[in-house]
Amino acid sequence: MNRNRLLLVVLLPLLLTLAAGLGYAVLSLPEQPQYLQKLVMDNMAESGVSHPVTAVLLNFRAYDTLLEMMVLLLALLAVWSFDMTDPKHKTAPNQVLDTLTRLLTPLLILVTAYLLWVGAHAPGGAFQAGSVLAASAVLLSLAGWRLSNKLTALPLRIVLVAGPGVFIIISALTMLLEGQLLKYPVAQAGLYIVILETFATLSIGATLAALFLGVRPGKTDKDKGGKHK
Amino acid sequence: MNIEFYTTTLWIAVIWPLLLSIPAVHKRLPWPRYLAIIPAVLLTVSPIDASINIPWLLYGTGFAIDGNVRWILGAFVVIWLTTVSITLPSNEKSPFSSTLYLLTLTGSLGALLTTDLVGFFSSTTLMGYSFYGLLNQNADKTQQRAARLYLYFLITADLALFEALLLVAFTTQYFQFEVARQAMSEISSSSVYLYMVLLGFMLKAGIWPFYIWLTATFNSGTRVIALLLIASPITISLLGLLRWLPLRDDIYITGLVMQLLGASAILHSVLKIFTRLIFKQALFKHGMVYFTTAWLLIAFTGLFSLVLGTALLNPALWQQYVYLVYPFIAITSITLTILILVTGKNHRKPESTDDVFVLINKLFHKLKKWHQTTQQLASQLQLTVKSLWNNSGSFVSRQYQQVLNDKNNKSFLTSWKLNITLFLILGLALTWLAI
Amino acid sequence: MAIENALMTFPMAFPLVSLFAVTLILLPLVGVICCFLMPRISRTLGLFTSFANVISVAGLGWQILEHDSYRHAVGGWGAPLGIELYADGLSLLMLATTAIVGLAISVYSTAYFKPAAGVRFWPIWLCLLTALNTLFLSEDIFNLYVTLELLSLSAVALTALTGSKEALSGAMRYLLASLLASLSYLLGVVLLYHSFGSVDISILTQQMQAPSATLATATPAVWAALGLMGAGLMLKTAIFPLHFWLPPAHGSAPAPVSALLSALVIKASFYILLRLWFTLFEPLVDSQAINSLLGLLGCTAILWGSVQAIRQTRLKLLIAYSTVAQIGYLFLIFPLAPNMGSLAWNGVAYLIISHALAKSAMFLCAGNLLRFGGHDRIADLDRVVQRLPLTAAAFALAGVSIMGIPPSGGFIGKWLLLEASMNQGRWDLVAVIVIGGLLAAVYIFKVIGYTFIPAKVTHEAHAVSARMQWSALLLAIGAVLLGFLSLPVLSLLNISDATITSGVGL
Amino acid sequence: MNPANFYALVGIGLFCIGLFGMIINSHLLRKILAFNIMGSGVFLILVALGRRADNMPADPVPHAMVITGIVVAVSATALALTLMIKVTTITGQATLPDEDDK
Repeated sequence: MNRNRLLLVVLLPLLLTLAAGLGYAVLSLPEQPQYLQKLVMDNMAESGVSHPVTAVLLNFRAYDTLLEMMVLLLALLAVWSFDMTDPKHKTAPNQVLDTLTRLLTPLLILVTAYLLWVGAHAPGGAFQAGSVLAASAVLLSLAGWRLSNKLTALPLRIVLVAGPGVFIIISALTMLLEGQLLKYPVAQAGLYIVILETFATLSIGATLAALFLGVRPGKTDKDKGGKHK
Repeated sequence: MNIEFYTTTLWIAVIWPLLLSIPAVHKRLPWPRYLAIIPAVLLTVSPIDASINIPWLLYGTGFAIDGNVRWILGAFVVIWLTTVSITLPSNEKSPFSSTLYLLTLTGSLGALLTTDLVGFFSSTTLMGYSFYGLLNQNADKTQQRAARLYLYFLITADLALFEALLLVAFTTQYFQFEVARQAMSEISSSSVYLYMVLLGFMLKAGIWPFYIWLTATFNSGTRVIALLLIASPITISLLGLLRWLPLRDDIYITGLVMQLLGASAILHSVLKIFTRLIFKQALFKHGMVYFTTAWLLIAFTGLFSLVLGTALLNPALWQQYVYLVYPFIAITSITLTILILVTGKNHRKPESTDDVFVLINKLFHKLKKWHQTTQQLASQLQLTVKSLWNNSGSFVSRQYQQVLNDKNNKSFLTSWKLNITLFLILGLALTWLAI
Repeated sequence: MAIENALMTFPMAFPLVSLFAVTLILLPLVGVICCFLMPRISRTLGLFTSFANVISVAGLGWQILEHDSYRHAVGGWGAPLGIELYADGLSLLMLATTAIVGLAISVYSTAYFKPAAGVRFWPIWLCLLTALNTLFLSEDIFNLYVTLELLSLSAVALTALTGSKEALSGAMRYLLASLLASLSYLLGVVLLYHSFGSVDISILTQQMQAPSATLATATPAVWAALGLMGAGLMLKTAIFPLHFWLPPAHGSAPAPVSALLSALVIKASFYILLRLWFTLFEPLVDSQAINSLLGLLGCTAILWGSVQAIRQTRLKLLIAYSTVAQIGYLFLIFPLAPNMGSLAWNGVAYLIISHALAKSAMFLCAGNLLRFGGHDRIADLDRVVQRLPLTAAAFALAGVSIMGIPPSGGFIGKWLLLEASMNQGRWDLVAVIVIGGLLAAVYIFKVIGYTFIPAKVTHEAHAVSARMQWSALLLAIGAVLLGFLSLPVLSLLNISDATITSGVGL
Repeated sequence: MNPANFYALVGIGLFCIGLFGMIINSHLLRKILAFNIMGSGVFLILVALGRRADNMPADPVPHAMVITGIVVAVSATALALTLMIKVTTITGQATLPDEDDK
């Protein structure tokens, strides 16, 4: 009791100071600097897409996105390196759940495709689409679906690295063609971005679902990954 | 032969033994210890003075050889060749010894040939620590103790010399011997530098009041160790004194003290030798002369400090006759070498080592006892503090109790809560200070 | 030049230097993907990648020496809109250290890890390499955040690799601390972005140093950003009192991983701190108080870390605490740099490199001893000098550099720092540096002493492969040889873009 | 007060609450949740301040940054949760060794 009281006595003022300081800092921020925003708008025509967030994400600051895809892959590598064992509780095939997933999965895939497509000119894009895809995969695995053993080794891995892999290939390609990392030719910028987004969606969906499961599929030959492509 | 050849030989003489000291290299070569000395021998027999600057090495060091250095180098080569010839059979005994041996050689040659303070300091350190390693090779208990004694002296000496080096760096940008000495003798606060240099090299050379490691090492080691002792630590340190010491007019008290030390050293060693002559009848049996050689060595370094004291008293006279010191060192060390070679052949280790060890052991036990007492006191104090804290019963008391009860060697600083609070405080402090 | 001309005959639309810089980023990425797809040959792939990485750094260094500091606008957009890569002398030194230490550790790991563990090690290590390369090349504070996360997550994953109790809780502590630090750093980035509308270091620096009439520089948001980013980076660098996560993580990770963490990972966040402190935040940190606070932390770290190292009974923990102490030396740049620019800079840069080499050598030696005797209790080292001479020699040589005995890299670094503090009359710093060296001598000789003495309890000895011994020895020799090459190395530091570095003489 | 500043202040509140939670909770799951709350706070500030002036369109750059940040945070959370499960199975408790008191 004493200990917590003392912690509160010391900690709360500190945190309040922090909050007050940060609040003061935020409130006294200068007027919003506009020129970067203007730059984005000015260069939209050359970006290949019409939605500014997608343009920033996959063209102006695409390098960040490449690294971020690597972070995702790294998280999966790390989780797999822990060598988790499956909790072994088999989901009993529940009739309602089963029917629901059968109905929902095609719908979710449709939503994924829509989000991917809409990203070019409205809110949406690879990450949103990928998360929905992952959600459907998680749902499937909860309902007891499993990926066939043939697909757990190389095919699954190829899907998982498709996003970063294509990103790297395009980086190398742009470097060779244009002399600058990730500088798309203006005419084909839209095409490049669509390719990137499509593969990224696949990989993100697969990676998130695999992270949810936590166990390396194909570790033993029985009970792994509810993956769905 | 042309001058380029000699300048090249100059730096090869230092680099070559360093290269050979790599185990993979010297294991594949025949007679590596002879090979390592060859460039040095070439330098000794050639009559040409040469010098080379290596600006990218350390602080822009350089190597040079002239008539004075050649004297020392000559003595050096003789002693090293002797040690090689008497150690060859045991070459394969330990994989490490060749490396350490060659590193000691590199350090000594580097110190001998270099032209600046940093180079000299670096080389002597290399030499010192490799020599410590050599002392530890296949060492028994007494030898290990002697080696440890040497190490303590070495570290203290290096610290003193490092201080001196810092002072030079503080005073001037240049580290060449002449320039640095000139600069150091001109500034007013050079006496600290003088004392540091004197202390450092007196420790390293085992000059009189600091001779205990010398006798210990000498008596517990083999002939090779004794010979190397003369060649490396002692000769090089005497050379260091010649090169580092600033000469000024107003330091005559130091000069007097040095003379006094030198005189006492000679007196002490003469007394020691005489008591042995008188009380130990078996002088020529069991290599008793060998043990007295150590005292001859001390007498020799004492003589040197006598001379040095004179130099401090009268710099002008010293400048006139300084060239004589080099042959003096060279000839004396060769004489001592021959003496050791002849008398040490069938010497046995004495049953009881030097009385120094008794003294040190006593000291050690006293320290131990003192330590125990303080520990008891501390634990009592801890108990008192603990009971006090227990009574007060607050959070702080428990925090401190944790520290005091620290059984798992875990510091209270590993506590997550405390640390993140510290993190918060640090962030706030940075912001506040930036304002 | 001949090679350059020959290469130029090939129709390339970009200078050679871009090729090397981009290779540094893409090469380890390709390595990660390949290791993931082909786990069976991951060892070969990893070794090949670290070797190719050395060659790319050499190429980049060659080009930078010939031309000048280098900028690359990713995506062709340029600074405010896109991300810029930037390489100068300091980043080149960091990249080169990473490449060399990384290669040695790769060679070591080929022998250290059994195939099953190796499959897990190699892709994550290549991720770490990617993170380090991209971090040292980046000029964009948000991009730095992403690289920092890549770095910390791979470091945590590597720490937990053994799966032992200590390693897992060490990794957990490390992960939480570094996530906290990352968020703190990110909030700083947010405040800076909304103050100036850019995340590019050089643009931010220009705005900070030459405020336009409408824009006041030292707004509360910038102070807050300084506090948040500074504290976050210090937590990642593990400066005293925030070092609590370091010893358990570094002490329980597999030997090559500990070497990576101590030699490279903590240097990366320190590098960012250095960059930000002396470019962007320079107008703010001119005040003496903040710099002396950091200097004080540095001094305390030196003393506390050394004393803790002396108290340890396990070798790996001793080395880990020695890292805590050595980080303290790096922080002495803050009180020294503002007045005695280049000396302190050179000293700290030198310490970073030589500590990277020496400390990785030490951890690799600890790994060898652990493999050899099955334990790392210092008191039971049991005559390893005779039985494992190469490792003992490597440890001693690395110790020479850590103690700062001449002629070694550590000596040059400490010497330059000493000179800088003497010229400023900071005798307190001089005393701390000298005492720190003395304490270092105590803990190094504590280990070396036991290597000569037979242990009371003997352990069964296991064979240690030659590759493991030699990679440790070569790193240690490198740390010592560094002492002979001060001028060429220091001349590298002078390459920089004058527009972004101000009067500190970077 | 315009909405942007209000949301930003809420973000700061979340950041501080998360920090508080990270300090006082010893259960690892709670620590990880606290980290996520902190992260949400930072992202909220980042996005909210992107449209401080009412008459301007929102700045797209912070939005892109937030997406990147979220993906990074999700990866870190996944890693942290798995590590926590691993720690719990091996040590038998879901706290760090220094915090098992009480």
